[in-house]
Amino acid sequence: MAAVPDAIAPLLAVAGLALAGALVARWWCLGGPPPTWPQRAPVLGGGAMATHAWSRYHARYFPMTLVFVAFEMEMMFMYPWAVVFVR
Amino acid sequence: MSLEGALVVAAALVGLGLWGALSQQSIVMVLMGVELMVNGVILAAAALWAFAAAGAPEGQLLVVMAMAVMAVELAVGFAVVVALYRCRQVDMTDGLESLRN
Amino acid sequence: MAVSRPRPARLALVRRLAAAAPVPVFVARGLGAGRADAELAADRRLHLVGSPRQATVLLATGRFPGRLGDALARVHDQLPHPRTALWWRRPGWAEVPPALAGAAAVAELAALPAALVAAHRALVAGGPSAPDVGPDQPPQPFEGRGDHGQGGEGMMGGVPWGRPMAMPGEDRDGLALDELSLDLGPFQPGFPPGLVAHLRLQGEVVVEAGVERAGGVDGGPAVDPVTERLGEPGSPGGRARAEARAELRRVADLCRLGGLGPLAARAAAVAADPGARAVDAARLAAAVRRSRLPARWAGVGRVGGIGAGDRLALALARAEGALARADGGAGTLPPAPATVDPDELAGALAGLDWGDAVVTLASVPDPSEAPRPAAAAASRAP
Amino acid sequence: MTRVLAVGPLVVAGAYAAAVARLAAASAAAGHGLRGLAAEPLRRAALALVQQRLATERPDAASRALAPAVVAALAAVGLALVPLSRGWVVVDAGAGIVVWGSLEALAIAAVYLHGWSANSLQPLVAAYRFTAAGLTLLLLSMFVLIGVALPAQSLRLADVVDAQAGLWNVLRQPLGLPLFLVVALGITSWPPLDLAGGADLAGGTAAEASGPGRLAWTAARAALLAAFAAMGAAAFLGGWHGPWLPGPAWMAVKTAALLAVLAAAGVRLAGLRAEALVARGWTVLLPLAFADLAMAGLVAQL
Amino acid sequence: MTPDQAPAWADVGFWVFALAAVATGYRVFRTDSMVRSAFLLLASFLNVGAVVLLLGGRYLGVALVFMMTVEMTVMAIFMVAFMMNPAGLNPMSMVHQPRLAVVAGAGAFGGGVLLALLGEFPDRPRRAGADVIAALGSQLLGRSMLVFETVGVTLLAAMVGAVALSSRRSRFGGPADEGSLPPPLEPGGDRYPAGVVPEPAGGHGGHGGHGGHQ
Repeated sequence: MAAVPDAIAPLLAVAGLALAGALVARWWCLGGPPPTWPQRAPVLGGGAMATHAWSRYHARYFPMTLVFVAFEMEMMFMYPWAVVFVR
Repeated sequence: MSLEGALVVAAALVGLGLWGALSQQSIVMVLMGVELMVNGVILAAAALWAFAAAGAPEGQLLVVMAMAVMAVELAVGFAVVVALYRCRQVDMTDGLESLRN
Repeated sequence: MAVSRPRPARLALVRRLAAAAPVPVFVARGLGAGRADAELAADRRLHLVGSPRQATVLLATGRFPGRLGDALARVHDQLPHPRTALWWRRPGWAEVPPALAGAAAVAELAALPAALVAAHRALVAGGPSAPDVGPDQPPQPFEGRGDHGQGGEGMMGGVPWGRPMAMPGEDRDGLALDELSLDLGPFQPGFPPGLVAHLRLQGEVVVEAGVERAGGVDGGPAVDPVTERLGEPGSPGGRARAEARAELRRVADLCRLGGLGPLAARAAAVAADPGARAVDAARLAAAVRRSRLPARWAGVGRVGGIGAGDRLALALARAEGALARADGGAGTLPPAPATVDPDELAGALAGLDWGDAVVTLASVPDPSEAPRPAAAAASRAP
Repeated sequence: MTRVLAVGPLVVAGAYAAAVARLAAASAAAGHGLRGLAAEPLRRAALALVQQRLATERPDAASRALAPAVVAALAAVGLALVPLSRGWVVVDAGAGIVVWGSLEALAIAAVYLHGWSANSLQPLVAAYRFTAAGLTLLLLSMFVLIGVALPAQSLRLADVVDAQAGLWNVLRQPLGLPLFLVVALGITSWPPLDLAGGADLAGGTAAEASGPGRLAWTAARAALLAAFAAMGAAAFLGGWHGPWLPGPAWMAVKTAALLAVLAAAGVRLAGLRAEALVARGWTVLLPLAFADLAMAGLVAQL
Repeated sequence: MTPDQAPAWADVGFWVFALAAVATGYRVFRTDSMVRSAFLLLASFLNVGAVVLLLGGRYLGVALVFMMTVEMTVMAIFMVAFMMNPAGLNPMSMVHQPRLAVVAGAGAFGGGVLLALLGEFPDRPRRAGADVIAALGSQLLGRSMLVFETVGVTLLAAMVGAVALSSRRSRFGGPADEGSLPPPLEPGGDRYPAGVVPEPAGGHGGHGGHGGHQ
């Protein structure tokens, strides 16, 4: 057995090649002429926006995300625990 | 791939994180700097576990602990940010001065 | 303003396949045609899309006076090339919105699918793509201005890349985050003809809303060519059928908005079928109930006493009753829900999140949809 | 290395299968026939390739390009993780189940980035909706997949499949598969849980996407859905185990069956709003997932 | 075989990922968009995760990727909510004490390098072939149970604290923000500057909402 676990090379290769392949495919599909200003207006069913959409966005679930992060960290301990649980 | 190499990279990450944490004005960006520092610590711990601790499980535990520290830091840090913003509309470290009054 | 032509496809095969694809149609609903376009969902050759970015053909139905013309121009330019516009119009209409200046016109609903497919095929084969209507300028001039030449000033000021940034506003949550203000519609999928919502949003939640019927309530005579043709003037059976049809179109619209495209297609097929029976509507109603869409919308958009889920169920029940009557049976026809005053509607929107607000706006009965006797409509036509 | 290259065709086949399943289910539910459906995804893809690629006034172009590519790469990794036959797996990761979890997490990040990058309201709203639901479902998926690791005493997917030689996990842990399918629909934003693509948002994060960009986004999510179906088949339906047929054939059959179930749900059921999904996720689904894990633990110790 | 005898591709991979981790870590503080900043930090973590995988941490590396992806997504959501100009539409440098920060950062780096090069570390490489995941699991359920439980309690406390601090109601039951809403931007003036003029419900004609196409 090699010092680097067997699966690491294919894992990194699959991820890297797929990402690179997808980006190259995008570059290969040119997709026509560059859009003009009226083509670039944001879609609102014929409506228009006063401002940029990028803003301090009120997600309204801030406490949920924090509980989630703490909960998830607890779960990270469960994975190795699951392996030895039955033994 | 060597212990020294990994430790130098880890030091670079810690240095970058410290630079960011000290220079950034916004509380959230300071948190980012701290996270980058912990990133370096994790790399160093993993390297020590792999090269100098004979793969002792305590080394792995140390890395997991560093991740847990980050999770707690993030949860509490952001909760404080929300609370501060809610009462003072402050998101800058400089703005905290006024809280002393 | 450059007239952009699509890059010639490298392979003839790609074009042949593309021509055979279901035609992605974005519908801009004007005044005078109601929701008649919803029936197009029944046609397999067409694909009614939710965003103009997806479409090759812009289908404009009815008249577009005043602001509706501006909105139509905006949507028209948002289609990617190759694109074209098709106008479902009455021969008598004189006023032509700029976006439809070069558009082919079709007078009959039944002729629309074939016309849409033909327009799509011609485009994909390399036919001319419609040029922009609007000038090729940013919303506000910005180039070379401001701190970094991006049009901005300081942290939040100026018009970076042609638009100002959103500014904070207070919120029920106590966090003063940024508030976005916008006009939604009149061509948002599912909206009744001419409805524009002015919204101020905090995140996804509507802080304050206004509702406008651009072009007035229906802006003139109801000239739904289809309803007219179907309803033999004066005959009660014809009127009942027209009523059922209007309800089924609304059902198709709401199913599409609820993410149930296939059920929308079924509703559209029943609506378009001149020989539809009450049992068809009953089967459709059962399928809609099984999808749990009315239950999901039970508490949504309570205006005038009933919510969106009830309105969907009511529309199905009315369609069934009306079809039973049209066949000479004794169907029970529940009363139509009362139309809602724009101010009351606007008040009901405040505090809803985006999804609920859109469902509310799409489901409240619009004055323009109320079917009226064909004879009366004909007498008022210009 | 040849195995690594085999992932490419797997991704394409997966995306195609998911697309056909969706079209067939929609066609059946609409009362149309199934004629000509095999070429339908190709026609739609061809049309997208002839269309112009649009951008908004000031998008985050790099993120916009990256998001579909990341989802495609995740689909590739997902399909590479799943054993297709005895001893035939591209990435035989010792912590395969954790890799799967991080793949789901990265998918959430990619969808968020996709919605953010357009600088347009409807994609932005969709991105935030999706993230709330996605995070909730991620927690579910951790519980459910730890459940399948218990009887195998391993996080390696090949071991998980091996442990089902006698009894499939779908019988040992009956709650696991339905919960996992909910996760699959939610994370890939597939109807009825297409929170990143709501009809009320004109297509959600893809509202501003046209032509090749929209094609890439849809195809990548379809491939990811196929990866989820393959994972569901391996983790709960015994993977390549089965009589008469060779292993890969069983995997294909089971994956296709799960894709059909997912597609049928998409055309016959109305979705939940993000808020309702998050609320039910924490109050109903999470306790169910916990029950699933507890039951898995009990059964594994017998 | 020891990590020192890792194959050549692993050596190359190590340095590629390590340099990418440092480069993306640097870019975190050199970009205007907060979302990009958060996802660059994620990229740094992903690269470190790949390095940890190459070092043999087959669970640690993946767990790092998993945890950090979620944390950085949450980070992005918070940064967008609480930072002015979150997309960096107006490029802005929001730094203070830059000199001190550079000196401290360089000092930390220098100290680390010295430690790495001059420090005496035992040469006890990880044994190849050991089941590192099971080892960690036994450790968690066995000797380090106390640590495990402490972390569990800390995380629980963090959850409770986070909810208490970030949700609207204070622990006294009343709205925590009573009377603390921001003042108008100008004294006695309109609360809604630049483009956020509220529309009266209903009666709103012309181009009210949008920024005026010219």
